[in-house]
Amino acid sequence: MANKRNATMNVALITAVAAAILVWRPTVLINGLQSAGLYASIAIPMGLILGIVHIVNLAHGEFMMVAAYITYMLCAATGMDPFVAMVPVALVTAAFGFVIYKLTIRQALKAPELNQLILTFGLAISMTQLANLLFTSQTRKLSFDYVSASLDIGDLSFGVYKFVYIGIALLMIVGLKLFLTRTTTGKAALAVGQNPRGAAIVGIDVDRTYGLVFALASALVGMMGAVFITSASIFPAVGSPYTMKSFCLIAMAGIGNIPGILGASILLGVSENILKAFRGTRGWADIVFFVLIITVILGRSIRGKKA
Amino acid sequence: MKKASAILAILALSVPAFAQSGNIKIGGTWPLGDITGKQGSMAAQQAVDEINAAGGILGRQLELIVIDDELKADKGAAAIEKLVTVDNVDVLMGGMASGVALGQIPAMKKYGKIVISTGAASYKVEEALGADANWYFHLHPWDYNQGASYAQGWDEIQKKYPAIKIKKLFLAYEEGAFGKSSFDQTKILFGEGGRYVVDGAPFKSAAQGGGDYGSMLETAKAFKPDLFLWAGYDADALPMLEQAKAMKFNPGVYLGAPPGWPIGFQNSKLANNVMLYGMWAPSINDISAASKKFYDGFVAKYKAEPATYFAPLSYSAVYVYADAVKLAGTTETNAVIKALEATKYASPLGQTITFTPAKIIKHQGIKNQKILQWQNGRQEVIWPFESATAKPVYPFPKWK
Amino acid sequence: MSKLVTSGLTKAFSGLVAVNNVSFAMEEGEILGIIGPNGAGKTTFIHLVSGILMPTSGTVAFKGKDITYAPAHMRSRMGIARTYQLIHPLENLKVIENVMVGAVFSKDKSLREARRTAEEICAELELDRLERDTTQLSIFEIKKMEIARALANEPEVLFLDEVMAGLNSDETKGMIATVQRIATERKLAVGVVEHVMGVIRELTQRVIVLEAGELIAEGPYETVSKNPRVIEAYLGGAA
Amino acid sequence: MKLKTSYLSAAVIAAVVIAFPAFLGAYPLNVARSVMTYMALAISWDMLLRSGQISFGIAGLFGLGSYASAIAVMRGGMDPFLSILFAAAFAGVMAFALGFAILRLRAMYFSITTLALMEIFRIVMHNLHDFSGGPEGIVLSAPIFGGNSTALYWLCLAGLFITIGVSWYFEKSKMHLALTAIRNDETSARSNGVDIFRYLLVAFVITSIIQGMMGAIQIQSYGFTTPETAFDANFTLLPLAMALLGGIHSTIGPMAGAVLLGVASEWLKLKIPYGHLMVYGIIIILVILFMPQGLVGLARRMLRGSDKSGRKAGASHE
Amino acid sequence: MILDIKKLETGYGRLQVLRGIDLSVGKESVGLFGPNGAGKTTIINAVMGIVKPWAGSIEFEGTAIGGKPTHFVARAGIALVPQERELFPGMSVADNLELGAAYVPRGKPIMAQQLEVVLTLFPILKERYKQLVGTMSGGQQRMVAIGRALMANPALLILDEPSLGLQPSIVAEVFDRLSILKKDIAILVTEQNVRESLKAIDRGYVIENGAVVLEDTAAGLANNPHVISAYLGI
Repeated sequence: MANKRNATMNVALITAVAAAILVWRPTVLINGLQSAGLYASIAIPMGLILGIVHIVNLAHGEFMMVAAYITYMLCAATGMDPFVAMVPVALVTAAFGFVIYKLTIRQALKAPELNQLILTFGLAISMTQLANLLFTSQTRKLSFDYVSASLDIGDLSFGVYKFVYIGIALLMIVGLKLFLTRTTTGKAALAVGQNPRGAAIVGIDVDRTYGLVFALASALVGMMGAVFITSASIFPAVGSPYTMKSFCLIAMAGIGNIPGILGASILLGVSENILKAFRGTRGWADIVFFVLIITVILGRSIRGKKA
Repeated sequence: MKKASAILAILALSVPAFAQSGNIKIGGTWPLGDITGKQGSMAAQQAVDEINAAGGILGRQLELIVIDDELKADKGAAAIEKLVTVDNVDVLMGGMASGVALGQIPAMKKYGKIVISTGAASYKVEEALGADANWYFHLHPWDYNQGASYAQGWDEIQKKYPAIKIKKLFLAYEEGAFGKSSFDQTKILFGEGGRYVVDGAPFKSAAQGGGDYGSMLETAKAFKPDLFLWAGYDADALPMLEQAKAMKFNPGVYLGAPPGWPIGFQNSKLANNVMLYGMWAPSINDISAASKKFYDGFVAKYKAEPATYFAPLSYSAVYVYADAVKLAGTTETNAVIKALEATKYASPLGQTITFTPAKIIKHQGIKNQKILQWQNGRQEVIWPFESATAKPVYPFPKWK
Repeated sequence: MSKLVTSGLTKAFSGLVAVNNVSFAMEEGEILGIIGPNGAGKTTFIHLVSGILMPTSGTVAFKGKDITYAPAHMRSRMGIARTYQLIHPLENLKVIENVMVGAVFSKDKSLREARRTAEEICAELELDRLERDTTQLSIFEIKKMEIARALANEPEVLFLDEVMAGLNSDETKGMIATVQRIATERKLAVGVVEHVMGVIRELTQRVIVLEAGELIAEGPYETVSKNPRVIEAYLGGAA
Repeated sequence: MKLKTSYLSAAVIAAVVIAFPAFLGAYPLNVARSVMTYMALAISWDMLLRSGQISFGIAGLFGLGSYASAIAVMRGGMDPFLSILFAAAFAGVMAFALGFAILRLRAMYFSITTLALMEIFRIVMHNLHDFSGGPEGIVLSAPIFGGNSTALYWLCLAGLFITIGVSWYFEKSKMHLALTAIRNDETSARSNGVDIFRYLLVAFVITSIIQGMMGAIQIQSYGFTTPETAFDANFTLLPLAMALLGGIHSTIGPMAGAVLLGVASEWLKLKIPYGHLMVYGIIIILVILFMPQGLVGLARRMLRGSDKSGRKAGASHE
Repeated sequence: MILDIKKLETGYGRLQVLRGIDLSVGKESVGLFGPNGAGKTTIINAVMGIVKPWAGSIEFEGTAIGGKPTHFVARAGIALVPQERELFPGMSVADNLELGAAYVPRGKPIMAQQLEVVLTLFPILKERYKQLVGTMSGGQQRMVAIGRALMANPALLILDEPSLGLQPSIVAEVFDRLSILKKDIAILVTEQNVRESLKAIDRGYVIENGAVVLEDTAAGLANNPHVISAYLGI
């Protein structure tokens, strides 16, 4: 009961704040939501892995980078649109993710967390550097007219294309929700995430499930990599900043809370853009993120202590 | 610790000067993981091979030893130590980032070897060098040189083409050291005497995980600039254009100053008539035999097009040094410094390199930059007029 | 004066009351049995008096001083020591170091003094080869080590949470004798949680029985074990 | 008896290392400095790890030390050598203040918070143009000791010796018992009188002092810094990788790891100019996969291999 | 024989827990008794593939299962109700039950039928069908765990301390249910609550210090002074 009332209050509060921002500076909300969509759709696959396999994959951004290069080559060679290419690319990255899991991650599952962390750090370096050798650091970008799609409201003109990322994030959330709650395999994955020992007891092959989840998350991040190249340039180091960002967003949302990742991203995207809206504070926009994380984590620990 | 010392000792021994004595040794440090350093080092090797094929210098062969500076000051400094003390090189070359150069300068000062620098534009590097560093030959223009030459360029362009009217200038600069110093220099050199009204805003480059230019473009659009200039990286080039178009931001001149351009930039519909600052483009082949020779040689040797002016610049560095040794008749430092001071090298950059004093240091090579424009898939030089390959197209076309 | 007194001690975890209004006292030199079926709240009760958990209500007093909210490390310094139901060896420390921990931090001894104390206590408990890793110890040895560590705190009140569990009958016999000896020699008040009733009968002078968090009986084992409520709690249903 | 020999060999090694400049050139000394810097950071990180707390904020305190030292010299005209001590103290005071908030956190939440703090320091230095030089950083008039390789080497070595000394003290004193007890079992530690927060705070402050000191030594040795160099994420990740590859929870492990990775990176760079970083990444992967206990663990297992402790073959637990 | 264990030795790390266990379960209900730490749970863990046997053999319906992974054992037809319940706390009763059968060939085809059986056996689970398991009381969770195991339609049901943490009234209920079940399934159960469990079993073993010290029928055990003294000391 109290929970429900709280939730209603929160929704009302958020709506009010959003409306206030919309009236004050519409672009803050627009830009904020657009970057939030991008953050969230990159972070969600990582959240899936963290929630079920309980591994922090420091090479997450690099998986996206690899997918982006595959997409680039495919599209440059065939003239295919990335939104079409994302299907074959997702298949390739799923296989890639599965192989990486089998060859490396799996061996470190029983090792302490730190070993896993450094292992994926090594993977990240190797993948970036391999891309650098194959493609050099020179950036690549395909151009598509739809990326500049624009909308005029009064005096205001703004790009609408990047809203596609919010759509992708929502699709991922809904898709994962359906998968995890409606299919047997999905339920099994969720069960493994919650209690691997209990899962094995009922006959679920935990190792296979981990591999599957890894492949699924790689497919999702692969799709994201494919779409990423529509609006962004790619280069070997393009993925790495997103790894930390994703990790922090997941921590902010709380592990296992996939819809929460979108919430955290929106909070972050909008707050960043509020700072960017003022000249004097523009350079400080990056700090929002880290201050938010610390606040959320400390707040949660204090609340946890009280409970 | 014992192990450490043993390994260090082996390390020191196991990097033998795999050189027959008699070779003239050039030590180069570039960031090999970056396209600029990679191609810079490759072009330097190309020059070395060309000179050796033509019989070398003073009957001796040139030898290039390259070490990756990894864009890190400490690695760059260690590389200098190794090149000087282990490899006993005759000259040091290379460089790209100012941050690495700052780390290398103490070591360079210690040894006083001749340095022909192909990078490091920050005035802080010049300050760190001081007036006594007569062994330091700086090919790349300083940041203030670049700013001044652009100001001069736009003055001249407006005089020659009265249709072009530039009064308000907006500089979008990436948040890092490169963007910040560009902004500072532009403000000073364009702002003086009230010739131009300058404003600017920082943005987070896509190269650093940014790539969202919305709020910056909004500020720019509100300013209604005649010239919109952005100082960022190649990763920003197309996304910024796309977002500018989406926001219907349409300045009279759209000009970029990244160190390089993305592969296939010209294939974008948005690219045509974008202007750029730079030092070299393949179009210079039309007006410079040296450029053509360099270009053809590079493509033949590496099956790739030079994508950055650091390639011809590094190529030039080798020739500048080779010419000086030839003139001096020895590799002895003081004699070569004298000879270098008399350098007159018709470089592939479309201009003759000579060394003249800069604000602090005595030996500054190139002092101006070029203003170019993407025209039908090619970077054409439009200023300085003596090396121009095309006329400017103005204004930047309205978005369709 | 009683060593340790609780009054109305209650602990609730989000609705579930694990310990409910327990009042009792422990005297110097006595060995008190704390019994009750699984889940009756015995371990939670020890957590409350040793400061690992803070009570929802009620008080704990040690030698007349209120310590209801004193942190665990302070209680250990005052003289309340305990062992754990699930063995808690500090597995990255050697046996001797495990024991030293108690002396070093509770009694602020230097490492040298603490080592001497630890060696003495280990000798007393017949625990040898003290430079071993804890992974090389048998259950019996680990239990002795945990008692030794608790004794190194030089406590006045000691709680032993299922120290006999997992021991064979000879080991159990030895352990009973040891506990009795240390209680007498050190004038300790000892609280013992055990499942094996033979042990309780032999070891304790008095028991308290907890069921579903409540204290349902108190007195000598012989009396308590005939209490119908206790039998019902243990054997389930009407026996 | 055994102790005496180990003291003796330590003294001999120390003497040899101090005498390095007599028979090594400037280049190996330079490489050694880099290895030693990372080594000190790796050891200091491990010191806190012995309590179970995983810090991702090494680069933050390193950078903070760099800036404290540089700004003290540039703005306050402080003697460069003194500024190193000042920076160390400054990092310690910051850690003390921050510790009250963040040492209540555990596991991943502690790690992320230290990481976030590092980023905050970096962004602050990046944006305080007038105070810290902004993105272009700070250039000092000259490196300390006029950039003399031998003196710089000794300075760095001194920093490392202090670190090793403190780490050794951590291993031999009450700190060892306290930190290990906290790592193994906080509950048990508490009921044996360990004031957990106090010991965590001490460890956090001391390791932060070391990290700040090494940062100050670094800036004074190179004479300049920027936010991106001072707060480079590699100052966090490499020490972590080194400690892990060498073997954690000891002084010798991080030292071995730092030598392995430090020397490997330099050697690879000379052998494979284009692509050495990829090989470096692969080395990290392989070592983690095949030497999960690190070099020290491997060595220990090899030593133990000779006297099988009588366990059945089947006993090898996963 | 459904389960046949011969000379089983195993333990954790360096610590040996089982020192040669011989034990078998036919189409009957078998109890395992003994003090804490005697090795009862370790026997179960070895059967389920949670710990690997060091020596000896474990056969299930004639197939060697010693050292096979847990999910393999589960799919072969052994269902376990662990002491710690090992449920999926963030999932509903319905999902927990479904997962009990979904991966077991014997259970999957007759899932609907088994669900009916389980919900009849534990009506409370029908009421709480959509509730998250993590929010239920310990006793209810125990029922979910038993229900989940039954969903697999196992040939052998193993229960590790099924009455742990339960109210006496519920314990009685659980054992009532078990005595119904044993008509159809082989059951292996460890229990501290000897008197209740003796009602539900046919035969029992007493384990002490990793070895079988006594084996007898339920009636034999009930009258055995050794058993009584071990538990109550009366």
